[in-house]
Amino acid sequence: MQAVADKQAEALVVEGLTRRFGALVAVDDVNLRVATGEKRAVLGANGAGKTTLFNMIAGDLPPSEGRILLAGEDITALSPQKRVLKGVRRTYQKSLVFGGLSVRDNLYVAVRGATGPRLTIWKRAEAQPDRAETDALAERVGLTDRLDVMASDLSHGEQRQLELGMALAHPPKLLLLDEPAAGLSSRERESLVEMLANLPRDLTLILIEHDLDIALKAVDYVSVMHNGRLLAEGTPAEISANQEIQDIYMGRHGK
Amino acid sequence: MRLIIPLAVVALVLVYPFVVNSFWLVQIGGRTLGFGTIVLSLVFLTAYTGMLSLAQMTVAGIGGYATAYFTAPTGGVGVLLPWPLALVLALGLATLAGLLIGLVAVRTRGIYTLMITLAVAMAFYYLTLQNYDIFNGFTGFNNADPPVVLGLDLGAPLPFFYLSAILAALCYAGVRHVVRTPFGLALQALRDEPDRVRALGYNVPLLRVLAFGLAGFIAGIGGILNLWLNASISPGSVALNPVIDVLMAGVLGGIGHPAGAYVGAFVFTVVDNFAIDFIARERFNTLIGLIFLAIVLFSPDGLTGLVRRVSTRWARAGRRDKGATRKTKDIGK
Amino acid sequence: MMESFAEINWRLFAIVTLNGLTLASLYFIVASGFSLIFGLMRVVNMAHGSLYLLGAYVGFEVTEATESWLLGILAAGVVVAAAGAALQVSILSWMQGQDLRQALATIGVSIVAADLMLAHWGGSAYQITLPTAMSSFVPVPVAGRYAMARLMLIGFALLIGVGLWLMLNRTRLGMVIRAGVDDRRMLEATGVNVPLVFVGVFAIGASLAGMAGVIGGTVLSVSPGEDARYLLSSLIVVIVGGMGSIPGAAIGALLVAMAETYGLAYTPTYGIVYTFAIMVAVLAVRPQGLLGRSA
Amino acid sequence: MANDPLLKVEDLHVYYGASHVLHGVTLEAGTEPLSIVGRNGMGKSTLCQAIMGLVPSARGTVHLGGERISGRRAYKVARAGVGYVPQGRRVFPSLTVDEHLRLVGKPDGEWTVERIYETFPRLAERRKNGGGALSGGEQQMLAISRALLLNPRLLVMDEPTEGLAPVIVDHVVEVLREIGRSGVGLLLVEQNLTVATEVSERIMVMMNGGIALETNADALLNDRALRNRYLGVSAEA
Amino acid sequence: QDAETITIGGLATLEGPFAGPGEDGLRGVELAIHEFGGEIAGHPIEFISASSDGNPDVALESARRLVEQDGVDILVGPLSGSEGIRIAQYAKEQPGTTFLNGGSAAIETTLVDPAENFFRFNTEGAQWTAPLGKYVAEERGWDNIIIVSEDYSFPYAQIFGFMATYCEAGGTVEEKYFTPVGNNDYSSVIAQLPIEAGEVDGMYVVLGGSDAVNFLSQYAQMGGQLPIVGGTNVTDQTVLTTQGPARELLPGILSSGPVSDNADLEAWQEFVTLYQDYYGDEGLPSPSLFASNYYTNTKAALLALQEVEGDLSGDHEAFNEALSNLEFTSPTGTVSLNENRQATAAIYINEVVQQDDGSLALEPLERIEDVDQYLGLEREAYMDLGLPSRENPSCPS
Ligand SMILES: Nc1ncnc2c1ncn2[C@@H]1O[C@H](COP(=O)(O)OP(=O)(O)OP(=O)(O)O)[C@@H](O)[C@H]1O
Ligand SMILES: Nc1ncnc2c1ncn2[C@@H]1O[C@H](COP(=O)(O)OP(=O)(O)OP(=O)(O)O)[C@@H](O)[C@H]1O
Ligand SMILES: [Mg+2]
Ligand SMILES: [Mg+2]
Repeated sequence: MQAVADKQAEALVVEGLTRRFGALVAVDDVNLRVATGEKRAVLGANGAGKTTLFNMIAGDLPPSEGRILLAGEDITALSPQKRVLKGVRRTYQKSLVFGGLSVRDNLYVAVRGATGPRLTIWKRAEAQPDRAETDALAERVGLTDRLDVMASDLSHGEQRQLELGMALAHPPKLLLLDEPAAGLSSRERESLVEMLANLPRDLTLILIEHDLDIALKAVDYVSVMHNGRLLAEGTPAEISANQEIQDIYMGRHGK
Repeated sequence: MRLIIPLAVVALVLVYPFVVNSFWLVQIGGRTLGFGTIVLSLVFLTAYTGMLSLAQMTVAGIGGYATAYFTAPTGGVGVLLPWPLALVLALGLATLAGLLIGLVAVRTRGIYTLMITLAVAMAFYYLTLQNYDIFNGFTGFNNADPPVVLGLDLGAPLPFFYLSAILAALCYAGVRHVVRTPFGLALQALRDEPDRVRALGYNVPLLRVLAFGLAGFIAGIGGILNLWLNASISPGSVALNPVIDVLMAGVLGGIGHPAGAYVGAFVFTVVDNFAIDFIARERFNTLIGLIFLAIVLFSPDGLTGLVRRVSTRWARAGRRDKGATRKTKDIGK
Repeated sequence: MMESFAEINWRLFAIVTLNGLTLASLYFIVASGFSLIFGLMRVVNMAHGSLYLLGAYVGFEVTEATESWLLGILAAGVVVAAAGAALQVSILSWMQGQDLRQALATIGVSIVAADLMLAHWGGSAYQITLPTAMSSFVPVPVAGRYAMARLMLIGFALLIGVGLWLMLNRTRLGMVIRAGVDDRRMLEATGVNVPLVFVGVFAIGASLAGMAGVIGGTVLSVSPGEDARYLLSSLIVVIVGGMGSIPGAAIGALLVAMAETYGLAYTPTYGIVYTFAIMVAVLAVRPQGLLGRSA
Repeated sequence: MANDPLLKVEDLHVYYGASHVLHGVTLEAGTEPLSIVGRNGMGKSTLCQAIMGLVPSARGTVHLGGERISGRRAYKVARAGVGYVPQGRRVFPSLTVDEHLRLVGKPDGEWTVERIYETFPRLAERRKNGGGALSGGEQQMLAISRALLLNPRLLVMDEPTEGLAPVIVDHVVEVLREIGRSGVGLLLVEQNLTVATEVSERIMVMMNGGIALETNADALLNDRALRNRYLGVSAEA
Repeated sequence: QDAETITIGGLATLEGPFAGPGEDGLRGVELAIHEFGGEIAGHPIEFISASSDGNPDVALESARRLVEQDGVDILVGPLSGSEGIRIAQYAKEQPGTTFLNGGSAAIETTLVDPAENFFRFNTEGAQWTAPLGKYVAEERGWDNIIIVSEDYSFPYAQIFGFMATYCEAGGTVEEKYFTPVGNNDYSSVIAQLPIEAGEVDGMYVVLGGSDAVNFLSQYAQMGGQLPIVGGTNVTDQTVLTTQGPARELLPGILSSGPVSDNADLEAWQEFVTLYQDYYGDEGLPSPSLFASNYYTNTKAALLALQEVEGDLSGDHEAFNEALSNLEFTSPTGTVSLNENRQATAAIYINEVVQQDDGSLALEPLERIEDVDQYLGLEREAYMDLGLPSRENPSCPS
């Protein structure tokens, strides 16, 4: 009973999550407990298994073992789109934007997917009430003046911004960001930091980020992965003080 | 300003019957509209969902065969029904066929979709050819004339033309509308990045199948018009040639824009009918082939694309026609 | 009576099976070239059938002139390879990576080609004279005796199949082609002369079609319309087997040919429908074909 | 000729359809490394691609050690001695790590497959993985290696450290410095100013499709006003 | 005074597998017009042609083009069976135009409520083969055969005609093997066929063009020796001009049809000389069945025009009247029409022989006069047979 209760308090619980690719164990028996509203970073060397972990939480990859609980409910078997409706959103490490659509339509598809009826064919998008949400989104990721550009014509960094915008549509409960800062220029990084700082309190964030200035600033708690295993957890301060982690991951940066 | 072209087209369609002879009215005009509607269903699928289906003529054929089966039984094959019921059934079957083909093709991508639909088309062709109980085999159905409604014979050149025009207009408007609705946008998104669409909360297979169903419905309308145009249907109507013709017409007109469907159908019909006059009787197919090749080579997005690029040189030309070519280019990625 | 029946049926079954095998070999030879081009360069060469037909006609002319079947098949191989290369350079290379456009362009080419060949060789059927060595019978268990010529087909198929497999999996060329299909511009940026490679591949694929034409024209016959037939059969074979997989093409060819021959022998009415039904079924379950790499 | 600069870009203009993206870029680089920084969408990648001959340039020329390479096909540019690390990795999904390396690698020359595996042990572990089945960072390492194996005279790198873990970034910085010392030219596009400044003394800032400023490492690091003006970084950062 | 031009439209398959026959058919039309000096009673004759690919839809499209766009007064065509049925049906919509058949030989065209303004001066598929059935039963003494045929309406008609007389004469058919159109590997069918005569006396093969070549050479390849008689197409020009080993298999094969290359009928000789003089080596070595059929129908039109001095007033009233009663000498002998405007004419039983110049030709064995639409039966008796199909007729052993 008690267990159930405090499970509910936790936005995300991952138990014994494992994913194998042939012989390789990309994610190896990982346990996570992320409280509602917590901002959490997942750090780790390249190939540590971070993205694979995301893929399993978002439902893009079925786990080999283990289970995933969202606000106490087991979603391990749920399809990706079902999870989206439950408030799980993610960005991809490699931008996946809809090249043939304008930035606004890209964002609108995201808004629509997250909310109500997806198959409406009676009213045009322009006439839909929720159309306005796109402006707010563009504002947040700084694409306001690119709204009518074809996404395929955006530069790499601009596409990263759009990628982020799509994940923010219709406030998510659990937001998974896979290296949001990658490819962003210093200016855009700043606004990213700002954006992260202003995320709603009740929104739970899990952040993969190699830019430690951002990662360590933006979160309350850090989990470090190595070779698929959970290596250490702690506050940003503890983590950057940890010698081992400095050696295998942070390098000179930690010092 | 933006209304000029549509109005011009409407005006043209209205006066057209009074300036041309019955051949241009029915065989060129009527065919452009009926056949064009079949092409439209292909353009819709290709341009907005990135799925190229060669089975659209087949779906149209199913609509046509059904109509014939229920309105013009031949040699003991068929059941005579009141025409409204017959048409409803025909369109229903066409849509169903579309959905089924979609179901079969749903997991394939790009060029594979092209192939699996081609296979479906050929399978259906041989079925009609060999089966006598439902399709009346090689002979097919003859004397399948349009109904007479309140004394108005829809088979007569003028009524038939306007009937075709109205139906075509509805289909065209329908497509233009749908692609701007949330559903339509989702289809286009899916054309570009299916995985991302799924991660945004959409049911990708469902979207795909529904798109095929809608295309099936449109093709069905075109198929019925096509049947009425020839007053007959036979395996020849769903053989490899007509199947390819739909594709050719689409490409001529521009597979990136619904208007291309009718432009293409028109040009294709005219070339098909008159190429023989431009060149020695025996070799006119070479001419047709060359024209087609030239279009593919020099205007990947067909005649409409050509027009659009020329007319919008000054304004955002770069982007727009990039968008258009993208649509065709991305197929098979 | 009863056992005589059984006997007859076994003989029939054996022969039909042999027919299936030999037809499969022919399909495989045609399709292997198609698979090479379609599978590795993502070029859907709708003119493959035309290349087949051209090869057959050239082969016929040369064989008649020189009375040597070998020269015939060689000439066909060379001429058609050249034709293929020309096609790639003059048309397809301009739209590399746009597979729909390429498919359409080659449809245009095939229309023109068919018409010109009709103009030159007319509508009558041509048959290429067999080397006398091949035009004999060999005793076969159960089946009784069987035509040497058809058995030779199997030999050819094995030869070509193994050759291609080695080329693709044991040479650098194979890697280059696969990379080029993934990201042609990037491959170029690593210093590979991609256009040249592609022309080469296309020429090889085309010459396979050409030689297949000669073989087909010998065992069966050629006439206008064969181009469409072999294009279709190749499409099905490659799709069923999986793009670019030579073993796949072999399996595909077997499936299709067997369905066709058994269908014709035991259920003539719907035989052809089955072959297409097979393809639909396979793709519905395995969209990338039986042995295709999932893209 | 000896006195020709390794890389010479003159008045380079590039259009995408109607949008004018590069407005006459002019720059020279010798064997000492050169970094280019700038906000998103300013034309950095376009410049790299134009040098590689991956996008057509409407006007202007590019010379490599005196020999003109603009207007040539990409493979000729590469053979002339330009190694390219594209933005977004662009590894070949259907080739394994090992095949990638053997595809470009030559037995002789500075960089050999073995040396790559020593430099990036992670790749050695993933040897048999398909390019598509690599983690982002692993792909990035592979992309860098692919360029190194050409043993180029000039390396054009478009944000090569994107997605790399800090330790690996440090490592790559080491490698780049070494390359710089070994007399190979280096054109580095970077968002990570630390990396840019550590690798090269000379820095250029791109703005709206042109070179807005040429400066040096510590100016960029220390002059906040400058950073603010050209990179839009808020003054108090 | 110069009277207004009369336009004749020629419709034939200039595309696809039947392109060869189609071209030769149109040669027939031109030849006839040429023979009349290009004018009738002061009316210059203009000739326009249109193409089809054997598909009824396309044939209709081209027919409409000729009639409604080019306003031809007389249309000659089309070439193939199902096209013919479709055009005859279209004729009813166009009473102002006179339609003459081209090469099409489907039974239904002139049997199932025929159009008033559609005339066929050539005999059809069943008429062509009727005499052969009788012949093999009586002359060859065959009483049990097998049939190998393509699986569509024209072969059905040919089998229909053949069996009508063959079964009448007491023969039985052990088995019918139908193969889908355009199949080219017959080995699996062949595997089921007897190798030499025994229970079965012979084999009736109804395959068109290259399919015939494929079947014959594959049957030989498998060592088959059963005596073969063929449908009309088995020995048409496409087959006789075959290049390669298959040629050796053709001599000796029997078939029946309206023409015979070596018939010492002077009407035919004249036609051949006319054809060869006019076309030289542009045309085929000798005119094909289609050339002769198109020629016959066109000539009929021109003769009737001559009779009415080019008067086409009142929906061709006089002209159509004249056509209905016309009787003239076609290349294959005297032709007349019955009440369905369907020709009654002579049919040959031919054997393929090798000429001195190496080319293959049809040598007449017998000439049967006045074969009519009802195959010599009473109209009722004939009607009772019903329409041809896979199963009908049937006389199993
Ligand atoms: N589809 C796959 N098949 C085989 N191995 C895979 C596959 N996807 C990932 N891997 C391997 O699993 C390991 C973890 O990959 P993952 O993408 O999770 O790493 P990551 O922590 O995200 O690294 P990075 O920080 O570089 O993105 C890597 O070594 C990768 O090679
Ligand atoms: N294919 C394209 N078609 C049209 N416009 C394009 C295309 N690619 C880039 N652009 C535009 O050109 C400009 C420069 O793009 P580029 O990729 O060179 O910028 P960048 O400096 O590399 O940006 P980033 O740092 O985000 O990579 C951008 O405004 C972009 O929108
Ligand atoms: Mg990752
Ligand atoms: Mg860039």
